[in-house]
Amino acid sequence: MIGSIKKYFSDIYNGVKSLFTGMKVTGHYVTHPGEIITQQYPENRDTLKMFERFRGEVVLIHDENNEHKCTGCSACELACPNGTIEIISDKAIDEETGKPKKIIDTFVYHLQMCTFCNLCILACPTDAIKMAQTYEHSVFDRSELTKVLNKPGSKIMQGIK
Amino acid sequence: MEQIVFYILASMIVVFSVLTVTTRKILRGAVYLLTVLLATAGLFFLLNFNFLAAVQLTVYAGGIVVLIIFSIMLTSHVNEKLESTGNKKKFFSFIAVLAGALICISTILDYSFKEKSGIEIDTSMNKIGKDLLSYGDGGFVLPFEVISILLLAAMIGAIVLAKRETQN
Amino acid sequence: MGFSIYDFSDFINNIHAFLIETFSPAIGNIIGMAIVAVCFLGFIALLGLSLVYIERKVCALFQQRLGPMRVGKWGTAQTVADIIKLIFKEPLMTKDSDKFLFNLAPFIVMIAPVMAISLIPFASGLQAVDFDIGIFFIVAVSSIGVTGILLAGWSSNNKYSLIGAMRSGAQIVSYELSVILSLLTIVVLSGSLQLSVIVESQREGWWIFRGHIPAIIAFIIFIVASTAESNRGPFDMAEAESEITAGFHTEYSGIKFAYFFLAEYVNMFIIAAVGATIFFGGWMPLHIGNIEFFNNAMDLIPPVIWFFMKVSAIIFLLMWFKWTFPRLRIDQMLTLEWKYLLPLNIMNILLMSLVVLTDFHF
Amino acid sequence: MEEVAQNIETQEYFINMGPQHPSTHGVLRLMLTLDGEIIKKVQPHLGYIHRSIEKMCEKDSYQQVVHLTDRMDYLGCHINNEAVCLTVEKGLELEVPDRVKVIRTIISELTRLSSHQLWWGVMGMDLGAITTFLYGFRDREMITDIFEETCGARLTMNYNVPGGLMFDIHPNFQNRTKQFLEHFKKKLPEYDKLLTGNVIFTERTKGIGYLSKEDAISYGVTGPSARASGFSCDVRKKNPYSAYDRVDFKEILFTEGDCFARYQARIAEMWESMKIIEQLIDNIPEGEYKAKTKAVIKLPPGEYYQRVETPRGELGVYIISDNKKNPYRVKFRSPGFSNLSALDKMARGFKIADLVAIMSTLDLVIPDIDR
Repeated sequence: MIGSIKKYFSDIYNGVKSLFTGMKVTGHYVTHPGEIITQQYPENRDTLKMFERFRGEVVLIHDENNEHKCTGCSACELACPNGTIEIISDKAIDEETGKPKKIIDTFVYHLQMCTFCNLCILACPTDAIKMAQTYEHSVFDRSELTKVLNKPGSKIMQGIK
Repeated sequence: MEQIVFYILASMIVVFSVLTVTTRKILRGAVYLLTVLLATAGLFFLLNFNFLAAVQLTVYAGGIVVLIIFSIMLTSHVNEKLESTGNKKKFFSFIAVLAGALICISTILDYSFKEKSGIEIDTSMNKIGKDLLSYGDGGFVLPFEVISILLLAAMIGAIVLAKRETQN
Repeated sequence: MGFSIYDFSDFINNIHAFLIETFSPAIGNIIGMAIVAVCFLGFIALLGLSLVYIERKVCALFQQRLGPMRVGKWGTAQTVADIIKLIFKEPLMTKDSDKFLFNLAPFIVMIAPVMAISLIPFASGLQAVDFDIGIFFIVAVSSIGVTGILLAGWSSNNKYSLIGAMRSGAQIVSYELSVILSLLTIVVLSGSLQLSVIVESQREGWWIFRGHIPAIIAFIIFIVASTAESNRGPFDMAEAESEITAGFHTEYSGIKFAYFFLAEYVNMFIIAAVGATIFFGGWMPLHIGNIEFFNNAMDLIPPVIWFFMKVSAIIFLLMWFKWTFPRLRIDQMLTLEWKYLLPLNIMNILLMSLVVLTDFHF
Repeated sequence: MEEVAQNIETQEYFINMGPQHPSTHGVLRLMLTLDGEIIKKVQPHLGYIHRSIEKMCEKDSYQQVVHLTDRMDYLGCHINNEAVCLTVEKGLELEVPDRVKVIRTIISELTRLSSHQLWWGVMGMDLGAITTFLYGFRDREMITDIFEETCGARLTMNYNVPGGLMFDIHPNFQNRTKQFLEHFKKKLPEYDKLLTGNVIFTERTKGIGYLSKEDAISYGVTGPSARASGFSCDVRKKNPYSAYDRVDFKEILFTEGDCFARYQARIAEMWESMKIIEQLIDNIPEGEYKAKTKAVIKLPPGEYYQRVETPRGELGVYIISDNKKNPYRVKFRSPGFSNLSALDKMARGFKIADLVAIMSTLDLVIPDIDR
């Protein structure tokens, strides 16, 4: 009898005590606004930098002479699990050897289908493509997500086979 | 001023009382009843019977109507409508209502209301509290305690009933 | 016309006299009532706006966030924007719902806090009605609100709403008991139900200090029980969004939903105001014994400020509860009431009566 | 009186919990048969997020299969990737470098930690304490940053390739991981203060959703949920893969089998995961990050099976190969599906509020169930 009464009151005491421990934790944070972790996103665009390995979208690397390294071998197209990359190639004559050679006409990239798995980059034998660190991909029109990666008038770099 | 308020409240009581018994949706009936009870509480306030008005609010509006609504919620569905009553039933209820009204009206007419009784009735909370627990003249301690015991018995009974069910 | 921020009774009386002199007594009274009504409606609207904002900011601080920051400086206009959004939202209704009751329910929920707020003494003389049954009246009208919740849940024609309404019915009806009893503890001490008298009786010191142990127990019980009665914090079983989506107001949208929201916040204010009035001396400044210097300094702060400081402190406490604790289960909540709070409460009243009889309080 | 009680008909009613419901954590539909608030029966209905991942695997090459598993149990995606890679490596009889094994183990444990942190937050939120949700995410953020720096993505990392890793770890990886461990060791006791010791929380979870050891075995429940019932089933101990055979850690076992035991099991697992990472983080062996594999992987004809321990339980990958560059059939034995099957057994007789607690202690991820 006395034991159960004692238990009744100790239950109350322990319960209230456990509640206060919890309140102490949240109370700590409310009195330490310096620990706030929120980043205000659009305002911090300038300082927000993605990690170099961050996979934002596939880009074809162009140098200052508007030249890229893509030979149009379509290894990336094969490696892609989703059919994100379509390479439309053209025939051209190699200036050095005079033999017919494959060059890319358009490098189509469907961003809306991309899962950013990085397999195309691994598959590329000439390191012509890479993942860019962009992250704001939302657009109002779906067709804007289908991109042509080779810039107009770009040529293949010398010595890439 | 007071008269205007009185007529507003009185007409509310009449209209909503009629609606309570004529509506075919049962929960609406309960809500109309709530309005009637609230208007009655308003009448008490008008008469300066503040305590009685508050009791009316707590017990009827807050307690009994909630209980009624609760039991309706448990038993009926939202788009259920009561069947409209038959003509025979209507006739007999009309007779009963008429009889009741006649009795009430005749009693009221018979009673000789005094113009204004000189004694001001003290309805302050202090007086009521002291009267409730005094055993002298005008004290209510005996009925108060009797009602307490009655309520206690009812509570124990409810607990016993509820407990038996869980054992089954 | 005398006006002082320390005592409003002259100011109010002067306005009253002026109205009655200018117009006939009847019309003067009606105009007076209209002014009071407009003041209160404005105050409630302001209260809803500011409390929603405060809640969001305080909650954000508890959770190491910033809270609303976009609309206005520090997001201060966020709630205004929200209200505008709610006004322009489509009022949806479920099939086969009882349209009359569905539309009526938000207003019934609103009635209770609007009636209760008129009894709160904001400062000396700044009180709309001063019934001698004060606390009893507040308790009585707040019991009407539950009807609205029940109606909302039932007329939505949604099983989740029905469960929510059922839960809140059981909850409010049982916790009302504890609220009343914990308030009675202080009534025993002050000897009156009238709010202005209770405030006046704390001129020497607040009841929570003078009533020591039983008063503190009563305050804890009051805070717990009134949190439960307002469907807030760890007792928000009626809406419990992770269990029954949003409980009784699942089907409400737009301005009708805003009514439920507003009612919740006004209720919270009333709880805090009643708590502050009963336990912390309402608008009474803090006085410590006979330290003249300190007491005079405290007297300089206007009573309205004192009142709102106490109210905000209690509101902050309520928010602290809400943003720290997990929700109880419905049967555990009833156990808490009937097994712990109620017996403690009754014992506490006995203890308080002993204290009063033996003059043991300060 | 008893006659009356018998004659009163009480009706059981159905209620649809989901597909859109705040606490099913996705598009799971539970058909509940209720008597008042008491649950009489739970019928899970699946398929709302079925994307036929297993079928899609059949047209993909083995490298491509890996990234699909990111989308199954998205909270333990590294471990899913690892499971596929281990199966393929088993088929190729390929021995991966030590460095790969250790890195895989560290990242697996980080994944487990991040998954459990999210689970803790969500569990608190399901029980009504919304603040825990934010705290869980706060600590998880540090891990996702580590992942982003090393693997290139925060959630669907796809860091494994058959034979090793996609690239070597980032130079900052070890430092950041150590920083995180230091931070989290301070924060994990806070978790205990907020929920574990809290009287409301213990009342809500103790004795709720009991699952006996026998039931756990017969329903195929695995992971922390089963270990809380006393069923020793940790694949990391029973069938060590990667570097688990060289680290010292305990298999967490509880015998109570209720929600609180499942909760405690996961909290204790977080401590164990930190222990494992601590042992390995300074001892990453030098070497290649990828074994040499052919560009087109063809598994010899046969059937291959590998199981791993994900945060939710045992994930089995079963591949049938017919010597082509893509698998003939792939089957995933996902932990969520089996764990869900015990829900009915656990929830009967409890209330709706308890069902929410039971579901969060099972830690369901719906895409893992539907695939």
